[in-house]
Amino acid sequence: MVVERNVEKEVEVEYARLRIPFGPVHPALKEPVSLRVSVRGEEVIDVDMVLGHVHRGIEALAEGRNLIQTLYLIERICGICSHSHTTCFIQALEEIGGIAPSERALYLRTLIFEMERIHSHLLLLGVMAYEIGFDTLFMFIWHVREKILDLFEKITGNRIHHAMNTIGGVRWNLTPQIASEINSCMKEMEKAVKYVRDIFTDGTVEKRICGLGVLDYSEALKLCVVGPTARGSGVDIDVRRDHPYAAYNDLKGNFSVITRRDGDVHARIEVRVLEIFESINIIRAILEKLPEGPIRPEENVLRLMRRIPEGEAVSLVEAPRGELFYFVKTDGKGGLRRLKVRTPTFSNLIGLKSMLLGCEIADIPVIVASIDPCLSCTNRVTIVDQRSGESKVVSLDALRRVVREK
Amino acid sequence: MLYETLRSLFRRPVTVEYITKPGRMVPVPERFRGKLTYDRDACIGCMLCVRVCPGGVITSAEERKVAFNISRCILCGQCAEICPKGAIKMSTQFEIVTFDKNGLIVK
Amino acid sequence: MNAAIALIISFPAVLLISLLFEGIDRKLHARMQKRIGPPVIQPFYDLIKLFNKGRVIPLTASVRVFEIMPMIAAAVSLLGASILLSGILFGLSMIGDLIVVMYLLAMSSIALMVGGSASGNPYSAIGFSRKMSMMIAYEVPMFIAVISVAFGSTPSLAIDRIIKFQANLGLPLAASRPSMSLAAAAFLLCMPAASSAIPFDIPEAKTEIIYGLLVEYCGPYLALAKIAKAASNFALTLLASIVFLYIPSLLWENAPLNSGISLSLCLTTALLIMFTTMTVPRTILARLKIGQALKFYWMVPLTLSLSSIILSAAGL
Amino acid sequence: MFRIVSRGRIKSPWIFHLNTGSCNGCDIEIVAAFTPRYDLERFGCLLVGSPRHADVLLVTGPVTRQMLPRLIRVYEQIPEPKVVVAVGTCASSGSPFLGSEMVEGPVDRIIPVDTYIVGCPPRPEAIASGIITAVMSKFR
Ligand code: SF4
Ligand code: SF4
Ligand code: SF4
Ligand code: SF4
Ligand code: SF4
Ligand code: SF4
Ligand code: SF4
Ligand code: SF4
Repeated sequence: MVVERNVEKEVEVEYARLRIPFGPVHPALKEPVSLRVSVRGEEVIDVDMVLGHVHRGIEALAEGRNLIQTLYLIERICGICSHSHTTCFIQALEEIGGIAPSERALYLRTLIFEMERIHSHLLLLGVMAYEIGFDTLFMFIWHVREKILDLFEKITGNRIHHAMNTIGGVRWNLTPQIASEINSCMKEMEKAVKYVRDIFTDGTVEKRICGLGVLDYSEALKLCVVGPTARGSGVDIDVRRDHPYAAYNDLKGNFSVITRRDGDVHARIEVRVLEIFESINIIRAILEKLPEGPIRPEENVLRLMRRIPEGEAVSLVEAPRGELFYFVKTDGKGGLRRLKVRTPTFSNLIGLKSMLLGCEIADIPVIVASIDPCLSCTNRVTIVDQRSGESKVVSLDALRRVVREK
Repeated sequence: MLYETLRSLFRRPVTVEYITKPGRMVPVPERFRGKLTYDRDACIGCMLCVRVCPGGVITSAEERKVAFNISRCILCGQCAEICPKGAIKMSTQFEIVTFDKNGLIVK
Repeated sequence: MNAAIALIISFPAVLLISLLFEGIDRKLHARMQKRIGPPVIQPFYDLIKLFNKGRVIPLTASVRVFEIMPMIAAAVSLLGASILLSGILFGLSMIGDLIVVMYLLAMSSIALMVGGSASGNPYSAIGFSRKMSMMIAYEVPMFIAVISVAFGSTPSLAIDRIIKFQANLGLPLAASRPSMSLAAAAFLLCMPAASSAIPFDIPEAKTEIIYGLLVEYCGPYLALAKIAKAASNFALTLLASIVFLYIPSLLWENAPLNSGISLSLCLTTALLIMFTTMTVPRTILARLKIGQALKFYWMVPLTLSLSSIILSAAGL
Repeated sequence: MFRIVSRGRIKSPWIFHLNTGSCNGCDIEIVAAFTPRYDLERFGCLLVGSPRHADVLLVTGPVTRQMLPRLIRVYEQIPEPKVVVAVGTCASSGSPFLGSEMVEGPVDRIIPVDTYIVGCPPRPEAIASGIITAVMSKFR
């Protein structure tokens, strides 16, 4: 690890066995994770993982703020699937408060959701291309992705944090003009993604990703991985189909769940590429079926917030990386008593070790990227003391002493 | 890939020459949530915005008005939405670059 | 013309041209990715900046080796390139200078390897072992290809003889006979690896081992390493262009040896060679794994160069 | 002579990006700033993987307790002269994570920051102009 000045401790050359710290600051990963990889020659023989580098204590922070503030706070759990987080949270609130959003609002939520899936999958494909040293493909894919970001900006006013959801509905409406723009963008997108698919199945690229990081079906079931990582191993789960939320009940006929049996990096990539096509189908169906009506309740959010009684609810959505779970407990005074988030990457990271064992150094970043580890949401539960290696969970009380103005 | 790349060699690059050519930028849509503007005269001091702001940006100031510390603003637009008088607006200015954070306090 | 003076004159010229080449390479690369890319003189800016940056020497490094090796690398590869350039400019030549140039270029890589591994960084260690295997894989076919040239056409490894031979023949060497075409093909196939650009940038792979050997170098040392690399890339392309593809020979019979026109033609060819053997592969291909790369080099270029040497020994 | 040096510095800011607990939004936008549409490389910027090669440190995130020592170490490893740019609201002021026990930031509490780019996340264009202004003012 470059950044480490006390590398001496980390590098023990014993029997031609070299420990390389991989991260937390490593160019292949945009986020801090720290894997300690032991290698013999080019082969990986052991992997150790240390999380917690971006722990910001959001769950505890949320418990000291009111619901609206929390809404924007949890959006910032993650910059890739921000909409998944807010949707999941808002769904729980709406369940507790008995507030039913209008049909149109649900459809718009779903629209952003699927656009977010496209953007997130494209992002991963680009990162993947970058990991295997294919800069041009990375540039190409990220350029395609800009089109989706433009649409986000047009609809919601920001490229990343859409701030789309509000209690009982959504904040931004869709004008016919934007709808037609989405339509034409989807056409281009389909063409571009087909092209990307072709490249991922040709010569040098395939060589780098086939048969790597295999996670077979039984292992995947055992480790409870979720999302495309699970579907790449043949586990047929998808919250959108199994527990429909938002408008997915109506849209059931418009998409299918993609699974692949191989369980290698290539299968996971393929699942994601094909899911983009499914998302495009869903978006088209949404634009066709979009009902008229209000997008949010008349009352302002503060009043709505106060109407939410004490109660608790759980909520599930299918974020781009898999199942996202929220447990929300309100205090009836517009605040939160407890918030618990379980994010997909957390589930998927567990599968990482069995994927990595036996691969080459060159494959580490590729395999790590293939589960799409965005760790902003994952570094949550424990704080690991690097030096002593022990992990401790910070007491709730300590975290409750939240001083707003620091 | 070869064909595509060679072709782009002779095409105009897609780069938007922001900074190097004045006035060029990726178009900013009208809903864009940029640096907010505050109309001090319209404000009635109801403090609704203070209560919804997730970033602790807004503090009450003298004469029942409010002050904004933009360096804390996460540009969510919630304050503009809640304000009964429309005193807060999100402008389309996206480039908030500064050497001095105190310069970003809007009253 | 005195050899030493000729070399000294061509030193700055080599530096200038090789940096320009690198700039052009980066520009073309960017344009192929639909970007504008950095200005062509960007490498100069980089160097100026790097030479004026502070230096940090890692605690784990053996300081002497770490400091001296980049200088040796830069000097040696600049020297190699200047021998070639002054060969064209002044008709300067010595016995077997083709081998000398090749040797110098290999030296410069080795110097960087040694210096990098002296940093004590684990990534550099991996870079070292990777670079080692890569070098064996591409240097062997390259040397064989060059030797096959000596076997076949003129019984010499002197650059001016080879040029004269091509000029008299009226054909570039690569087109003169089958054995030479094979040698040229082998040589050109080895170029991407020698320039260690994608798909063969395995020893430096940014996303895997963070530039490997160069990871601990900073400021002036990095600048020297960059010069070494730019100069050796330039030398290789120039070598390929004058030994295998001496274009002026096509245009005139008994083409003039050391005129400005033939020099500029050679440089243009070198640029084209760089574009096809370095820029294009690095734009359209993904990085290979070390095993795949080695397999490729042991299979294709080695076979090509070996068959070329057999053919040329048979007089074809 | 001095002018040439400063011109070289201005024209070739190599960037090291450090995530100190951000939400990914800014990190993605930084990477996006290097893609064809914004193409930071036309200013000579390169995203380098080792702080030793860098001139500009882009910090995102509110500096979590875990990343605090690393931030300092990375900062110390960048050879002089260097520029620090705080990208995003949470790097500039810590908001909206201020108040958490785990957050030590904002960045300017720990290392000197030359330029703040506010926005959540800022557009890639804003990031570009932030880097350029920082470099222009510091290396002039
Ligand atoms: S734990 Fe410390 S030494 Fe190990 S990889 Fe992480 S930063 Fe480096
Ligand atoms: S932390 Fe909670 S969700 Fe995760 S495995 Fe344990 S009990 Fe299950
Ligand atoms: S899995 Fe977590 S970090 Fe990744 S995009 Fe979703 S919320 Fe963000
Ligand atoms: S661990 Fe999760 S909940 Fe805690 S701060 Fe990080 S993202 Fe937020
Ligand atoms: S200690 Fe527990 S409650 Fe607090 S942030 Fe961590 S996981 Fe959440
Ligand atoms: S836009 Fe959001 S963060 Fe900014 S002042 Fe308004 S409510 Fe606060
Ligand atoms: S909500 Fe509007 S009127 Fe009320 S205090 Fe804020 S700015 Fe003034
Ligand atoms: S400024 Fe906003 S978008 Fe950027 S890292 Fe912080 S929370 Fe995320």
